Amino acid sequence: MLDKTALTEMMRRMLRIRHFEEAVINLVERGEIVGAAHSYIGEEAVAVGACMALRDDDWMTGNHRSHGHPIAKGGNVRTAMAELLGKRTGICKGKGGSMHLADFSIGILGESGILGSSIPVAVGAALGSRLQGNDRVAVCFFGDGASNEGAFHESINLAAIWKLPVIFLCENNQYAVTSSFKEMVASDNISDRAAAYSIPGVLVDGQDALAMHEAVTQAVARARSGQGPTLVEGRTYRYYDHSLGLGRIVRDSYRDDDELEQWRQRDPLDIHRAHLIEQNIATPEELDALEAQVKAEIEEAVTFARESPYPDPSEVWEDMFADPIPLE
Amino acid sequence: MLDKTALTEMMRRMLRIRHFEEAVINLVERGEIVGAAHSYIGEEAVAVGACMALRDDDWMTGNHRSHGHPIAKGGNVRTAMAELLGKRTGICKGKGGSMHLADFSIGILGESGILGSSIPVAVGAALGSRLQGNDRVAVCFFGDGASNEGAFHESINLAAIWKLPVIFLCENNQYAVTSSFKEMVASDNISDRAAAYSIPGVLVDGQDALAMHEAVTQAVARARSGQGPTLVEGRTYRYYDHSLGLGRIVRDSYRDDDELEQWRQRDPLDIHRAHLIEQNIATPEELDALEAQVKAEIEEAVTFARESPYPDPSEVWEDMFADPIPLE
Amino acid sequence: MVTQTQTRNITYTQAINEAMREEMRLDERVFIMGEDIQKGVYGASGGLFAEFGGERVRDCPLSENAFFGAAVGAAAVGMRPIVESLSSFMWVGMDQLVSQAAKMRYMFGGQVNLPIVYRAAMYYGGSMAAHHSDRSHPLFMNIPGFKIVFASNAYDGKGLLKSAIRTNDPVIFWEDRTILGARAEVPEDDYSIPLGVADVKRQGSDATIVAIGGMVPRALTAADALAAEGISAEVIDPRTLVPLDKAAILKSVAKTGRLVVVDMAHKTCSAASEIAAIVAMEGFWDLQAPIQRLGTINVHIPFSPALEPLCYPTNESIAEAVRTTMS
Amino acid sequence: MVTQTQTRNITYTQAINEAMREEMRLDERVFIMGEDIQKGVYGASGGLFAEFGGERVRDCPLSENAFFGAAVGAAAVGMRPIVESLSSFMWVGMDQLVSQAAKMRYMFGGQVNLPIVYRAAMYYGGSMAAHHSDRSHPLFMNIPGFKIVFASNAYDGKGLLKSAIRTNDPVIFWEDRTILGARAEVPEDDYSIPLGVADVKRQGSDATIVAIGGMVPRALTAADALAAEGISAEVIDPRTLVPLDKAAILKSVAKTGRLVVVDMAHKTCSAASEIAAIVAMEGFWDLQAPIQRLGTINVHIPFSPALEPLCYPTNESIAEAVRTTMS
Ligand SMILES: Cc1ncc(C[n+]2csc(CCOP(=O)(O)OP(=O)(O)O)c2C)c(N)n1
Ligand SMILES: Cc1ncc(C[n+]2csc(CCOP(=O)(O)OP(=O)(O)O)c2C)c(N)n1
Ligand SMILES: [Mg+2]
Ligand SMILES: [Mg+2]
Repeated sequence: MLDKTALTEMMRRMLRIRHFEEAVINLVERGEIVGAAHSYIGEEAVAVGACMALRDDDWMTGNHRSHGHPIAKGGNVRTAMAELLGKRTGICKGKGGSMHLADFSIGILGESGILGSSIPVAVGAALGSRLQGNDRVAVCFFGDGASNEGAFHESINLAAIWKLPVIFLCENNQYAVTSSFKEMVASDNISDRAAAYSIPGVLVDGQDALAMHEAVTQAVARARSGQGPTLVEGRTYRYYDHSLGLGRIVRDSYRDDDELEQWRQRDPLDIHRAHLIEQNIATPEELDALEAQVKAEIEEAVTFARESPYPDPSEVWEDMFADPIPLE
Repeated sequence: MLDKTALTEMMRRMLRIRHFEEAVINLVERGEIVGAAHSYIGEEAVAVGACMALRDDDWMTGNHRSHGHPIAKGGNVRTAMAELLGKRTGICKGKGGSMHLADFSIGILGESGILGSSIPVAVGAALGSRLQGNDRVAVCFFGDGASNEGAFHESINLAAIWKLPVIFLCENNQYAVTSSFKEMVASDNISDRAAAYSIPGVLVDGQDALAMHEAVTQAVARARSGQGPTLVEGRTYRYYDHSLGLGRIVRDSYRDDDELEQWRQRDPLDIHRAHLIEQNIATPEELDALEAQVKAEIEEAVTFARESPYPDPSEVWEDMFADPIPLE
Repeated sequence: MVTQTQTRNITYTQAINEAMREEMRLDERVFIMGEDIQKGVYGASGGLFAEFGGERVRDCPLSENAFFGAAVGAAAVGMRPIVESLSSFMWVGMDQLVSQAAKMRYMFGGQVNLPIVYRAAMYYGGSMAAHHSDRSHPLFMNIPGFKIVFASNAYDGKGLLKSAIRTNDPVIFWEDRTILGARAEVPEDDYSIPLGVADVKRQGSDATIVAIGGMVPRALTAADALAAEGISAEVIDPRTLVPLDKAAILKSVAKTGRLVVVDMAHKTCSAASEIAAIVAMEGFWDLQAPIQRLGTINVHIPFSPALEPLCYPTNESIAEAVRTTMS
Repeated sequence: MVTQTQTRNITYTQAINEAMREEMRLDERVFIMGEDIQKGVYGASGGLFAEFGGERVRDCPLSENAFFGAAVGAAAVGMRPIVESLSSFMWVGMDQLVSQAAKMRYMFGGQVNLPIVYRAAMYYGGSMAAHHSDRSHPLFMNIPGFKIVFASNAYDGKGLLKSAIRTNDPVIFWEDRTILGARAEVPEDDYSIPLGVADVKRQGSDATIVAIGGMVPRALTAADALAAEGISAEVIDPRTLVPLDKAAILKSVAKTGRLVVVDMAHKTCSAASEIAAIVAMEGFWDLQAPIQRLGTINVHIPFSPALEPLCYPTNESIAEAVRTTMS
């Protein structure tokens, strides 16, 4: 059971993602963030519910929809925002950008712009735990679309036969870019695919942070105790375009407004807020204050990012190799 | 139900494979066949049972264990043998060799030395049938080992969502090179994996050609009528080393003699022969005559192959492009 | 007799779209596969779904191995697939490209033709970072079996794509995102450009610049700047890297005696290396100065807009390389 | 003071085996993954399972993406994996090599070190046909992020593999099957050979032959034949392609004025192209004749023993190329 501190922290991280992403939308519109950015708004409960079941020293990998995971794992919003602006104070010194956040100091092994590609990496981190004799687990986030990639299959099979401590966490927001998972995934639920690897598969309400937390807690317990991987599917929805600004290109609507409206009715932040109030964990006023705090934190992050310097031209040559070689 | 002609043809093709492979063993030992050769002995019922459920104009792809599939599909043993000897009369003009037999004139789209790699190709052939509005189906053969490759997963999912006329035929001989499927495949049966794609999965006794035929006939009917793919697993066993001569390198035994002996007790040729005799389809004498005929055919094929010329040096430059370009 | 050809001023993306549309109308074996092509997310397939429907404009799940390979199978049985993807997603489906598409015909002794066009969008220079900025054409040049096309403008793009669709072999057709919005005059009428014929984009006498795709406009800008300094640079666009019009390059070098090769790929083992090597062997006696090879520096593409532009050849670095050969 | 080093005459395969064994003894973070390595199907891992057990000598299912990538993840958390595979199977796991192993460090601003050795057996010349005969090192040279090692004998192999295991970056270590049975004197004692230092395998004054891996013995044989004709060829083995010891090559060309580069890869965009391009740029004024570049002809590797040998550079074609540069 989660105590008040944890439940409040859950709220804080969801708020952080929401406000971070809203700031990002704004910065993209103003042209301050260039390149691609994929909004996590609507899906906050998935990453936060999952990551609150982890320790700081557990490992995580993610994908292109990449801001929610690290923030959920406890990542720093200032260095994340600076990264999105391509600044040298960014967590990857401006070299990664939106799709490639990482923070190895707290187990964030990185987001991947190539879909499915970070799943094997998480399996490898879990293998590391086994070989090092520690009990760290690894979680990898990927979408419904990516679950059709070969890497998904190979990785789960490998983790299953080796009973590695890894949680395969599918964020099923029901669409890839424009294609619906009902048409693209040949099973009703992605969690059903667990049976192909003799591991547990759990379908979870991805709008409910507590449900996500509960499912992932069980998966983590199983993993830590050497019983192997679990496939968890969080059923969720993204509120915005696949990537920010794509709406300008893809005018045909592939999702209908009703569907979006229905999902908005089950907003993950609202659900958690209601829960906290109902269970007398926090008052509306306290939660408003929390939100105000988070907003200020994000504003400060934006200021920090804006005021940070760009990398120096010479830095383009740095970071290729740990034991450097001449580069041209 | 199969008539006498078909049942006898089944026997003939199994005998052809057996004697072809025995000739190959001999030619490998004599150094007349160079490179790698993987024997199909012990597994004859799988390919023959399956291919007898196909029409000549249906498509097929296979893998490195590559002599049984084309022979089962009705391929010519003379041009196959000449190919194994690298002769210009070979079905691929000597360019393919043992691992790359193909005969497009009767739907044999080729064997692949890269594991799992011919599965997507079969899916594409089935897509061709769909687009051309015909009812040809495609069968792809692959091993238990290859079922762990990403291509397996991607291909079945694609065929399943598009309801393509393809039969995924896993020859589970229970080992990859030295590794056992029990340790490498995270499910009890490979056919169980069909559930991950909402398609039928059938586990069949791969020593029994009639059982294979029955299962594949059903899968073909389903495919032809537009209901989509089926995953068929034929449980079988190879009698020889993974590849001929490998025993000299891999001295540790990874399979025990008992296991081999048990499987030999259920030899697919013996089983089919007993069936034909029991059901009064053929007398032992007739079957002996058939075998003698096949032996002569294979001997003739060996002679043909031996006496055939090697390709001319100039042929090394041919066959790269249909619309040729200068090559250096 | 004078024939008047009507032209329109259209973008590269529109040109690609037209080439596909026209070929699909002409030949019902031609169809398209890719991710999100029905909605035309990447632009070039816009409107095709409406005209040809979902059987011939097929949205694929994220599974590049499966659909790259399905193209091979479909081609093997008589279809003519066009596959839409991005350079950076080709890694995921690499095996089907190399082991099947490129090798199958030769390995099987010429029994099969594989008329497939893999259209590979190449993003770079747009802050897409390392996972979306691959410029991998040189890798495929090292693998026999592909014809490799790299058009530098809308006119060439349309004409070359038509030839690519019509040829009976696998083609990789690179679409350089830095120039996809650029416009050119493109005829109303059907036309095609043969594979293997370079185009002299600008005549010159002092030095030869060989450039591909988005490097061509940069080379032309550099040539303008050099002209003002009294240096006359000839700009050659090979248009196809396989087959490569060696003769055109060697002829130009024979005239100018100086060669600068410009590629957006990483320098090492680039198309620029290849062209430099050919000229160092076959045009050696014509050379009056060392060959200058320009390419992307050997780092991955950094996200930061402060860093990324430092990686690629620029108008200025091209001009400077020409000056070096002249000094 | 004289130090005596005991040597043994061992094969390349044994040398690789020893390097892994010794490094695994020294550093418990080192472990091996691959297919059928416990039984040592491909030779080099023989006996390691018996000594180190199944946790450190891990047999993998056929799923190259998964275990190539698992190596990245394990390295990212502090392990030092060695992965055994074949060049031709790398296509299947290409994405993990390129998108993760090669790119991760730079993309994440240097936050992580990835000490991984991908040992890639390269079969060619043994009638293994197109699907088992890839010689794909030039492709990886075009992708920044890998150190690329190519030893031509047992001594170099052991010393270079030790450096490869000890360096903190991803390495592709090619094992040329045409020379794996060849023997050399290898010291009893621990030694290593730094990455990035070419070796002059034979001194000469008339022409420089740069050759790698199994091409080195062919170049040496050619040099012997040429010596009989009064031509003195210098044979340089770069030993690592990334980093490449440019200085050693340029120095030799400065001495001889003539260059022949020999690579078993397909000619186009090969390592030979790259070396030719470098010399055409940086050693141009030393050249007295066109550079000769030898590589595999641009077809896939045919199975037939009557055809396959026609594809690769041979003792004779190397000698002939040197004669051409002399004429
Ligand atoms: C291998 C690969 N193929 C295609 C893409 C292009 N792409 C980027 S995001 C995306 C959709 C991903 O869908 P999903 O996995 O469900 O994640 P979501 O965006 O819904 O969170 C696609 C097709 C890619 N980045 N990588
Ligand atoms: C992608 C790939 N990985 C590895 C190999 C090496 N290899 C050849 S056969 C084989 C075992 C195949 O096992 P399975 O699929 O069960 O087929 P079987 O040989 O048992 O018929 C392996 C590992 C290969 N050819 N291709
Ligand atoms: Mg999705
Ligand atoms: Mg098997």
